[in-house]
Amino acid sequence: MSDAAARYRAMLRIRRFEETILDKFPTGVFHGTTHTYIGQEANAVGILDHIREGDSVFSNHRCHGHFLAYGGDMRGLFAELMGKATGICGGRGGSQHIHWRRFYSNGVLGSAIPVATGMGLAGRLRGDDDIVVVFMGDGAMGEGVIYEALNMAALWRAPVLYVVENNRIAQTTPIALAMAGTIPGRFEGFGVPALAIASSDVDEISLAASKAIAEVRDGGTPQALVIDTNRFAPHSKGDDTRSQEAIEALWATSCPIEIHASRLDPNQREELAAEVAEEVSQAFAAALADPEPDVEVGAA
Amino acid sequence: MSDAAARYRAMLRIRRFEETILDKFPTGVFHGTTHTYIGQEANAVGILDHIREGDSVFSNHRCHGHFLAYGGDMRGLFAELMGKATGICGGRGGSQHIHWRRFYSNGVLGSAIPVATGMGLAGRLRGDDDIVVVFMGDGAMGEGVIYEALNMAALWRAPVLYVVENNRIAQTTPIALAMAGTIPGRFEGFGVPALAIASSDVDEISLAASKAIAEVRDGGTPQALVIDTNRFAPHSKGDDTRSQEAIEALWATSCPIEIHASRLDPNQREELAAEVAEEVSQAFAAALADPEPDVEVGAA
Amino acid sequence: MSTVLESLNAGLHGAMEANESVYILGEDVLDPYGGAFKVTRGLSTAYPDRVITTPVSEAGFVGVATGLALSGLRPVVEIMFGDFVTLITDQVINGLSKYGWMYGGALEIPLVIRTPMGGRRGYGPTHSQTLEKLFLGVPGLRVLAPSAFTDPGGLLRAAIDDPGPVLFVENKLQYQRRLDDPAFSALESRLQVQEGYATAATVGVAGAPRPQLTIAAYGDMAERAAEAQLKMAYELEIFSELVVLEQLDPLGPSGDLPRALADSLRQTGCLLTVEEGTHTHGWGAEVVARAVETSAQKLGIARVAAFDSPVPASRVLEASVLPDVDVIVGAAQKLVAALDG
Amino acid sequence: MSTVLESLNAGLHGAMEANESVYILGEDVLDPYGGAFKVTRGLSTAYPDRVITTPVSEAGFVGVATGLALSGLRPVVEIMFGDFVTLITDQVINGLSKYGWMYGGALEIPLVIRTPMGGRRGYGPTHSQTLEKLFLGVPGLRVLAPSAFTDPGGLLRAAIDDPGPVLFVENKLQYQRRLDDPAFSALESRLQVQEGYATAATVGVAGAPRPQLTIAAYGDMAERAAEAQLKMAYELEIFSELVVLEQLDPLGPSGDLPRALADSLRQTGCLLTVEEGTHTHGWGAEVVARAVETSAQKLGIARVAAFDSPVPASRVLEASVLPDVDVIVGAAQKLVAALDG
Ligand SMILES: Cc1ncc(C[n+]2csc(CCOP(=O)(O)OP(=O)(O)O)c2C)c(N)n1
Ligand SMILES: Cc1ncc(C[n+]2csc(CCOP(=O)(O)OP(=O)(O)O)c2C)c(N)n1
Ligand SMILES: [Mg+2]
Ligand SMILES: [Mg+2]
Repeated sequence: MSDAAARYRAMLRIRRFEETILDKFPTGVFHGTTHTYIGQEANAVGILDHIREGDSVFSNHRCHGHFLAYGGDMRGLFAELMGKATGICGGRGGSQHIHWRRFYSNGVLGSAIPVATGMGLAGRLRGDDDIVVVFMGDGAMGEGVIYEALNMAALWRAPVLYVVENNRIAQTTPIALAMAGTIPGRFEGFGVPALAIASSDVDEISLAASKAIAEVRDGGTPQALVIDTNRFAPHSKGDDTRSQEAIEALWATSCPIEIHASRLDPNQREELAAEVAEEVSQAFAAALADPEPDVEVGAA
Repeated sequence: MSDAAARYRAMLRIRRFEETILDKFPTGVFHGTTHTYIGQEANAVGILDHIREGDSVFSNHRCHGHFLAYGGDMRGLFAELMGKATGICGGRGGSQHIHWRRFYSNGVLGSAIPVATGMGLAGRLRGDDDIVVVFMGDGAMGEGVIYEALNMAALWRAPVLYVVENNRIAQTTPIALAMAGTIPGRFEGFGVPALAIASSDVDEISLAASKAIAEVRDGGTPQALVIDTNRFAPHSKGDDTRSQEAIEALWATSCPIEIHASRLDPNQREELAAEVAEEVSQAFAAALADPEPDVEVGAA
Repeated sequence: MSTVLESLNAGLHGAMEANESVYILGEDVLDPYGGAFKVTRGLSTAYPDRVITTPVSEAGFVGVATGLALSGLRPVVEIMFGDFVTLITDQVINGLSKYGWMYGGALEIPLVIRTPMGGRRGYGPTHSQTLEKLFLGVPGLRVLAPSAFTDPGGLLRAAIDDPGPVLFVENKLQYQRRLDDPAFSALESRLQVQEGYATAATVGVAGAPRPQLTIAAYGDMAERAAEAQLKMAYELEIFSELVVLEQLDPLGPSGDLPRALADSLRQTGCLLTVEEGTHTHGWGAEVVARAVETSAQKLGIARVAAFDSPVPASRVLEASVLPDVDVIVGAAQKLVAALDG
Repeated sequence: MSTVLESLNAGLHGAMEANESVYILGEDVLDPYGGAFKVTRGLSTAYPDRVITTPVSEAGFVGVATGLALSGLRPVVEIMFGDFVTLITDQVINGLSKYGWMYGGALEIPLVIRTPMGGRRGYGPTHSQTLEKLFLGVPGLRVLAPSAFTDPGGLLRAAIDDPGPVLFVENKLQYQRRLDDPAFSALESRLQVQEGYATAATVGVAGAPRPQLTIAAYGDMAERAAEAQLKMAYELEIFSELVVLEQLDPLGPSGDLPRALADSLRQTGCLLTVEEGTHTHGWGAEVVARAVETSAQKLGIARVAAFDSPVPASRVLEASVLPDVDVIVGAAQKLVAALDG
């Protein structure tokens, strides 16, 4: 498959997965909560393109897209959200706390940033050139522990790429009410170079990420990549306080899938769409049929 | 008294107080710990010159100098360090946890910064033009909660002057091992303008502080003042890992009292020295004679 | 005013109306959202200058609120999920609970920290915990939990009037509890002062025989304990007295049990503590220790709590870890049987 | 190797020599200083690449260490004063103690957090606390305390080999305790496994009559309890068995007491718990609760702990708040008298 097609497919897989979650939530098949990645797909796909086998990824509450772009199993993620035995964490973690191979996420904002930094440092101490990519939102940047981690990352040259997905909103709070200064300025104040781009184009993001990741890997030093992006869906489900028009305006100008679509011919798009739709519905059905976990496990 | 004489006297009071502490510690009259301000006197004196009745001051573990410059009672501080009933906190706080009027200190690095920020904010909410001055060291700047506070200070325009006394060492750790980036850059990343000066001259510091405090008060916005300064004495007592020469070099070039001395005539200096020596020894003797606290108080 | 949520919300409205010094701080507390669980709904519309939405900086804004309180204002802080009290531990333990005392004893810190604890919503290991036990036994801090058996909004208003700091522990599922739940119409309850301004409710099935068992509980688990109480009375003929405590800590003066609990225990000689947090080193441990320290007789003792495990997300796993009505009934049965046998 | 400090230091040296994956992180841990209390002395000289001095960022470097542990290294972190564990609560409770479990159960987090608790040095309210009770009952975390009655360095090495996270609670005054203190030559002690690799020591006065009282203690208070034990035996003819536990939590499998403690209690029927932290919701509460839950007989019960107050700086005030040998003796006397009477 061409790069363009692969990226299209990767973004579409995330989009359809998340739509399925929102669509099926009211039926009660999922337990708990969810935070969908709709609108931000280009970030995960553009960035995680460039990681290798030994690299690690640490994600946050909005982790489904990162997980799928990392190569994570869709059925296992559906099953995790359903609390099934076959869920990637056996139903223990749920939507926000997932792990597979070298992919991790945690639901406490900010608290994974030092952990990811330590994972990066471990590589340098062992002398390999594995790196870590860690995702955070603009809202999470209120947490002080992030700055403790950045300081250590710069001091100890931890090969970590800090990705800020700046959708300029945290739950319901617009960035203007929650963030003073600038995001790149915050990284630079702690000696971590930061590159900021405003784009929902997966190719642009991939290019920026490729450069940043190469620098992190070769230089063995931390970097930040700040991406202005857009959250199209509610924070979780049905909790959007933004106006319908505001959201529509985002869709109109910055849907990563729309932006990328023109690079594929319509037939191929349709083929991919059908293939992805099939994959998602099979994964959903398979997860749904999976068994509930054995209760002893939880109680132990 | 002329300004010059008053500043000389204020610095000398701190110097002699701290020397007395170090001198008498081995005799067992003090219980606990101490962190002396020797070498940094010009900061407290130069800055606290400009505060007014309604203003508040929040200090850290190295608080004796700040307290005396604030106008705090010397005998009460001696008594506090001796754990006497007449100590400013009745012996409860000891060297690091002191309070009198609108002066406070806490021994947990960084944790007072949001509290001081809230005190500043309270003034703005009430509509007065009182400000808060809060002191911290370069080492404390490792603590994340400081950055949480700076963000809120800038967002909510809290009239707070953040003073960093950058002596480039934290306990035994040189700044190069503990701080990446730059101190002003850290403040600016959170939207707090920062002025950096390298001086042990009380007049220079006073000038810078006067400007910064006026801006904080008039603009009702936070600012930072970063002062390159020097710790002459051990971190606490007898725990200096720096070489004798390195310390002597600091004394030779940057003793705030020596620097300021030339502005006074020798006779006046001698007079002031005698007066201060007398005050310190009387305060010490009085505190020593003070009663131990009533035990019921502690056990309650 | 029929749910715990409405009562708490009304309490906040009342407090803000009554006292201009009351400020609200927290994440996403502004209308139309009104807070993740809607406890602050309407406040920012009614008092736009006194409701401050914060960055995601729990330690920072609790510290800022401490500064407000030291300056004579009365901040009420919301921590969006109780799980995040882990982030404010230093501000609470080395800060706001100590400032009054360590600076000589004259300062007041009128600060309330509200937060919802609890699971059963599938939110997973970092959004479902019951963590107030972290803050039980912190000198200088009062820990309260509202109950549908008393007056949630009234307790919150009293906490706001308290000159000292209060951790006010809510529960996610409790919010929808009705204050006049018809399911509890067969229960009658006697109120008495527990300590300070907190209330203890002694709840029993109206007209039931003398109780054999005292159940001590708080918050949402008190409602579950009441359900268990009814079930036991009607289905198993086990009669109990439920003592609902609004104040988790201090329990009572210098090592004592709350009087309502001591009185009940003297009658029954048998104590079951009930809480949603994990078993080991939970609230029940201190209640049990005080009970045996202050009782002349040998008491029957058991504790109901969550398994010593994180809270899993999966519905079946979560249910297997958290204590529900049947677990309470089972524990009570076992306890009573052991005493009879 | 005669003091607790030397034993711990030797344990670290041994662990670093034996395993290249062991790293040390903490504030001011480099030589010549070697850490505020010198536990890490010599390590940075011997292993310059594996001792990392950190910024003053307790939460941050505990998080970093968690990342190292998740990556297969074995970090040992020092928190300079135990009072600052308040800053790492989130990393411990919502992070390192959960990662193994919540990600499905297969991950290992071999991480040790060492820190000195305790007062009696006049350091005041934020540098004198005994705060491990915050972390008792945290699922997934083991809490250990070395004792001069067992093998401090050996315990630390075993903790470093543990595949899971450990909070290792030291005590400032304990560091100078001698492992072979001649003051204790009249005591004899039996060691047995408590749980996992932790040891319980049952200590008694050699040749004394059958004990009337079981004392449960750990860390530095165990040494004070032993002094009390001698004093009681010689001056008051009160004979006791002191059970020193290295593992504070989990105490024993699923609600049980450690066997050494259960065995002793079966003999004496009388339990005194001793700890330096504040009374309410202390370690003793859980020990007492388990003791009464698992005993058929009515037990004599009392707890010795600090007053429920911050730790004041003043020598006389501090002494009035913290429990010492005489407080232990007094409590034991009262307890035994109540049982006799
Ligand atoms: C420590 C902490 N505080 C609060 C929350 C509740 N919360 C979950 S997501 C969120 C907003 C996050 O915003 P941002 O970081 O910008 O990410 P986005 O949701 O926009 O992707 C909040 C406040 C949390 N999970 N953790
Ligand atoms: C949270 C916390 N961590 C560690 C310490 C121990 N400690 C006390 S002072 C100090 C160094 C502080 O350095 P700096 O902030 O530069 O102030 P200075 O001593 O140089 O004035 C340390 C590590 C503390 N008091 N609080
Ligand atoms: Mg966002
Ligand atoms: Mg310094």
